[in-house]
Amino acid sequence: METMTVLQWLLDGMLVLALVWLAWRALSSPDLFTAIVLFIAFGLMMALAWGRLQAPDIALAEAAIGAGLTGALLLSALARSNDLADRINDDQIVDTEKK
Amino acid sequence: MNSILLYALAGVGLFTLGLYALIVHAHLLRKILAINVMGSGVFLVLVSLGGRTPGASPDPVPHAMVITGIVVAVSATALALALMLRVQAKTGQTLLPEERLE
Amino acid sequence: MEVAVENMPWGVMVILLPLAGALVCFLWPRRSVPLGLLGALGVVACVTGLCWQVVEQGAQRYTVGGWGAPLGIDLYADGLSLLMLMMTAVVGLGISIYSSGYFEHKTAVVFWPLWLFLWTALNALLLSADIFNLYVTLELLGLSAVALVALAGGADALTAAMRYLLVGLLGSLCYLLGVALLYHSFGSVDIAILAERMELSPAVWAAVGLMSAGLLLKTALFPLHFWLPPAHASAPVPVSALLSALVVMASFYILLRLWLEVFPPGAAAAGQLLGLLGATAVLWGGIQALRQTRLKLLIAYSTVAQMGYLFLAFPLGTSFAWKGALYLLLSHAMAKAAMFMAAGNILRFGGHDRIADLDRVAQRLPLTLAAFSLAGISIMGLPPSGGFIGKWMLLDAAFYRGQWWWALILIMGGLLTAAYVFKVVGYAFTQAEVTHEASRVPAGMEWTALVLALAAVLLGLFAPWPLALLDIGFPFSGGCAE
Amino acid sequence: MRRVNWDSGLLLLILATSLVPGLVIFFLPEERVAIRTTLNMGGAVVKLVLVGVLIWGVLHGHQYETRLPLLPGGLDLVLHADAESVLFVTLSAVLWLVTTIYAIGYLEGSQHRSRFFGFFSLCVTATVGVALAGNMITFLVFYELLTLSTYPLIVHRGTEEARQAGRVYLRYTIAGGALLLVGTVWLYDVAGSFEFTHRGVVAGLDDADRTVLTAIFVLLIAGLGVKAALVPLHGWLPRAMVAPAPVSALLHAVAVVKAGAFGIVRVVDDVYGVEFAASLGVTGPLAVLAATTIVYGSLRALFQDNLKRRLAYSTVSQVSYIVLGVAVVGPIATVGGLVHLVHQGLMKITLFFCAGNLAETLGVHNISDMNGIGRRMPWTMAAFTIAALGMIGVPPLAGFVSKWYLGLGALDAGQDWVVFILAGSSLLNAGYFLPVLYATWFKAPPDAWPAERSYGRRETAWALLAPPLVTALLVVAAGLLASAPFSPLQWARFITTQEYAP
Repeated sequence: METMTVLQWLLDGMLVLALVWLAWRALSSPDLFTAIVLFIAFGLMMALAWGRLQAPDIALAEAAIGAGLTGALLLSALARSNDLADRINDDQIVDTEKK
Repeated sequence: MNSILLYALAGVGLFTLGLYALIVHAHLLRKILAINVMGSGVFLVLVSLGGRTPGASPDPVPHAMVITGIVVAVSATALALALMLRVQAKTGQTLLPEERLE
Repeated sequence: MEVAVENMPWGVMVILLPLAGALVCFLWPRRSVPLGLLGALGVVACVTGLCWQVVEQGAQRYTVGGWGAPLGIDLYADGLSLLMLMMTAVVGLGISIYSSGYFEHKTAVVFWPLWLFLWTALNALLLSADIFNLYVTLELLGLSAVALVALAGGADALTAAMRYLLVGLLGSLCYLLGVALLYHSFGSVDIAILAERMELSPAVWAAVGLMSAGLLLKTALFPLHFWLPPAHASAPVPVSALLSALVVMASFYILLRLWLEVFPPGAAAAGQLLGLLGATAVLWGGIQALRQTRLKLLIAYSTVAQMGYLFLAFPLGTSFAWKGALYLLLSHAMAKAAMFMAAGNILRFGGHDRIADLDRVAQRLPLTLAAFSLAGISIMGLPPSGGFIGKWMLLDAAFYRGQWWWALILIMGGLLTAAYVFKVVGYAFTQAEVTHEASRVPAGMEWTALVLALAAVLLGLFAPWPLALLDIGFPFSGGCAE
Repeated sequence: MRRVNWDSGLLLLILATSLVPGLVIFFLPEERVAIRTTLNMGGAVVKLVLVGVLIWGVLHGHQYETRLPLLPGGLDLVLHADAESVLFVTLSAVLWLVTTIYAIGYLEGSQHRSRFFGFFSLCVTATVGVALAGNMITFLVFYELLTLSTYPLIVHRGTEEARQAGRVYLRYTIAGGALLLVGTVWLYDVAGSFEFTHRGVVAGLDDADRTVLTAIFVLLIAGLGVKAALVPLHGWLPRAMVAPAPVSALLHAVAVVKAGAFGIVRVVDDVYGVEFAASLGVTGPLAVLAATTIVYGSLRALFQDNLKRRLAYSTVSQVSYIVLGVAVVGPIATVGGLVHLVHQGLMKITLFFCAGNLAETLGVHNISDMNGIGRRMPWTMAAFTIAALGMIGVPPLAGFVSKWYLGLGALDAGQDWVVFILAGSSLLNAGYFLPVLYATWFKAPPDAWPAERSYGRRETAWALLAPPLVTALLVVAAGLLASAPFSPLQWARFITTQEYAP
């Protein structure tokens, strides 16, 4: 029983630390793509945490929506944003060449 | 001190972390991530503090609330991303212009 | 027939009807204008039915989905929510009629479903009986409002919408964290149950602080108002009108309900602080409005100032003061909607809203200018307008409580308002000629603005009835403090 | 029962006779002259008839009162006809009819006439409402409506000068209205009621803080003093004379300054009660303020060359006679003040009509251009002369009656200094009117007038000439027939016996 509790504490502690660390990295890493990947990892870790909190229903929702759907949205938005930025840059280059 | 409280504290920590990032970072995508992290923090607090008597069968009400919250959060994220792309298309930037002097 | 009217779940209809309208408009975009107008009329009819029901039978509680509290969703309609619903219905109908002439087909297709969806969220918010439902509806309201602001499409509008969205999300997350703490403390989110179980603890204080901060951010109370003027000024005109008239009021409504019913009493110091912020907002918003060179920005800053008035009721705290603030809120909604519509007409007619050049425009639109002036009378708080009644009640409460300095703020705010309203109205009386090709303004758009403005003024002559309505149900039924 | 309904409806009808035509006129196209004139004149005539009915009713002991609950807790809008209201209502109804005729003639062919007459009618509605108000809040409602409806009239011409005058007017009156509002709310909080009664509600408060009551009095008088043009709150009045002549006439004789003066009468007599106000020690300073205004206005008038400006400063001075009469505290002085409410209106409206005629017909605005003008426009200048002599206080004209009663009243109340003020003021009146009269009648006319318009054999248009002649006749009649029944003097006595009834 004792070891179980200690193990559980260890597990919970690791999980919580991992959550905070992932969130911190996701919000501060210089590269946006890395940030999003870290955020998806954060979402999956959240799903684990929900499991530990005896909330399998939320764990499912978090994995599917919080990590999956949101992650997909973020990635596609980043891709389109980069496209846009490239196009704007090209326009600017064309502009300067014209001058 | 039990593990439930640990998660609640983590939730508060995530909320604060997100709030800090929301204020500090200029890039819109980063702000959207920050909002999502804040949301996750709130959800953690809601569920971990919701089951008030540890060990008893989990309270379904916070679960329903959090699932609703996750759906709302993803809708908000989708809207925010769409808006960010339109801002970028119009202004060429993924930042909000500094507040003009009011 | 009568039985049918009596037993109709009008409160549920009030939410379902605009939702159905939004869906129908989305599915048949070609017919969105007539369908949308029909939906608006339907909502007005349902609100009338609800009004009849509440007046006849007292406050109503509907259980949706059949689970009952705590798991199911409960709707609750008392005098306060009814009055708000009715005001929303009147202003909403006005905005619908105005919009039918305002938007081109391409935008209208997007506008109508969003607007009816916003109306759904707002009605649901006003009928919500628990603080989590309030969160969901507040969020839906905010999201649809942001989408509507973005409809204008310009760089200004898009950045304003983005900022509005981020601020709104931040506000609702703060609120939600407070909800979590309250649920932790009392095991329920139902307002009535919370009110019963309320007792003080650090967690409750944290919840009060978080929820208030979130809602103040959304209500744009000084100094959290920075996001409002750009968003309200750069949106399409009908959207500006509905933001300033309806959306801002929603978060104030939640704050009021929580403050009156849930939050522990004895928050006197907090009340004084809110009053102080409100007073600053009144003066700051007024001065900023006076300094603006664009009409829509002027009106938007005026909203900041007018929201400030509402918070003067917090330090006073008598039921007379609360009712006064609510009456100000009602008349402000109508007057401000009318004002934005008038500005929209001027914008369309003259192609610009630069205040310095209004002399070439204002004179050619007498109906619109009359609407602006009448709305201005109510916002200034001159008799016999609804704004006057609200101010009178607040003034009376201020003297009654011996806190005369709030009276001073009310008066100074009124003078500032008069200054910026007449700054605009004065341009009607010039001899300037129209120097450019003006575009026609549909009569419906002019008349809608005028009728709403007139309603705001006449509201002052019919105060006893709405005030009596407020006594139905909880917040004000327990004995008047005065 | 039916009689009661009719009685309460009468006051609403009197309001409606100018409100409804006014609202309809707003929507009339510019060229519908016939309909507009019919509405204007019809409204004015019907109002006069209804006021006649009202006088008959009041004399026969009918109670006229209409109530509309404004807020729960006994805060009502009250229309109420007592003797003082009747005095003011009659004055407004008569002068409105005359001014309407004049305005129709004066504005013929100019722009924005529908707008003008719409606001003109609203302005009269507000004045009548001020007269009929039965408590402070009703008074306040109409007082503010008066501000709002006169502003468009003042800026009507749309010139930069007019708009500047309008801005100044608003600054003064809106601020004044705010003070009045604060005073009213505070009064309501202290007294719990502010119905106008003969002895005053405040007089019945035994335990109220006298400092608070004094503060409220100061607020109320300051708010009302703006419109009554008490020094130093008079700054807007001389500027406002850029308005068209009929507006100036209405502003100076009936509507705005009179509303202020009437309000002061109401506050002193019917809210505080004369005797209580005296015991509070507020009437003395008020009398001094009024006296200062009288002298100051007359002094400033001396140095104005622009005729309308001179008349405007004369108004500043003359309106304070009313305030003085009330503030001296004594039945006879009160009679003098009240009767001057009517007399000053008759005289000043005549003077402004005449000034308008000179400007409209000959383009003469300045006194230095008026040499020999009496030969070109004898009828107009005859009316002007009568009114000016009345202002100076020459017997047996109306102004003499006012000053006589004011002087007697001051002696009766033991305030002899007032007599010196009156004498000095009369001298100054003579000082600024007699040179004008001399120049018009005895100096040689110039070869050409600045901007002459021809009206055939008549000196000016009929609609412009008849009104001043009628009002000048009234000036004479009010003086000559002062002791006849129903004269303004008798009515003022009737009011005073009620105020000072033992």
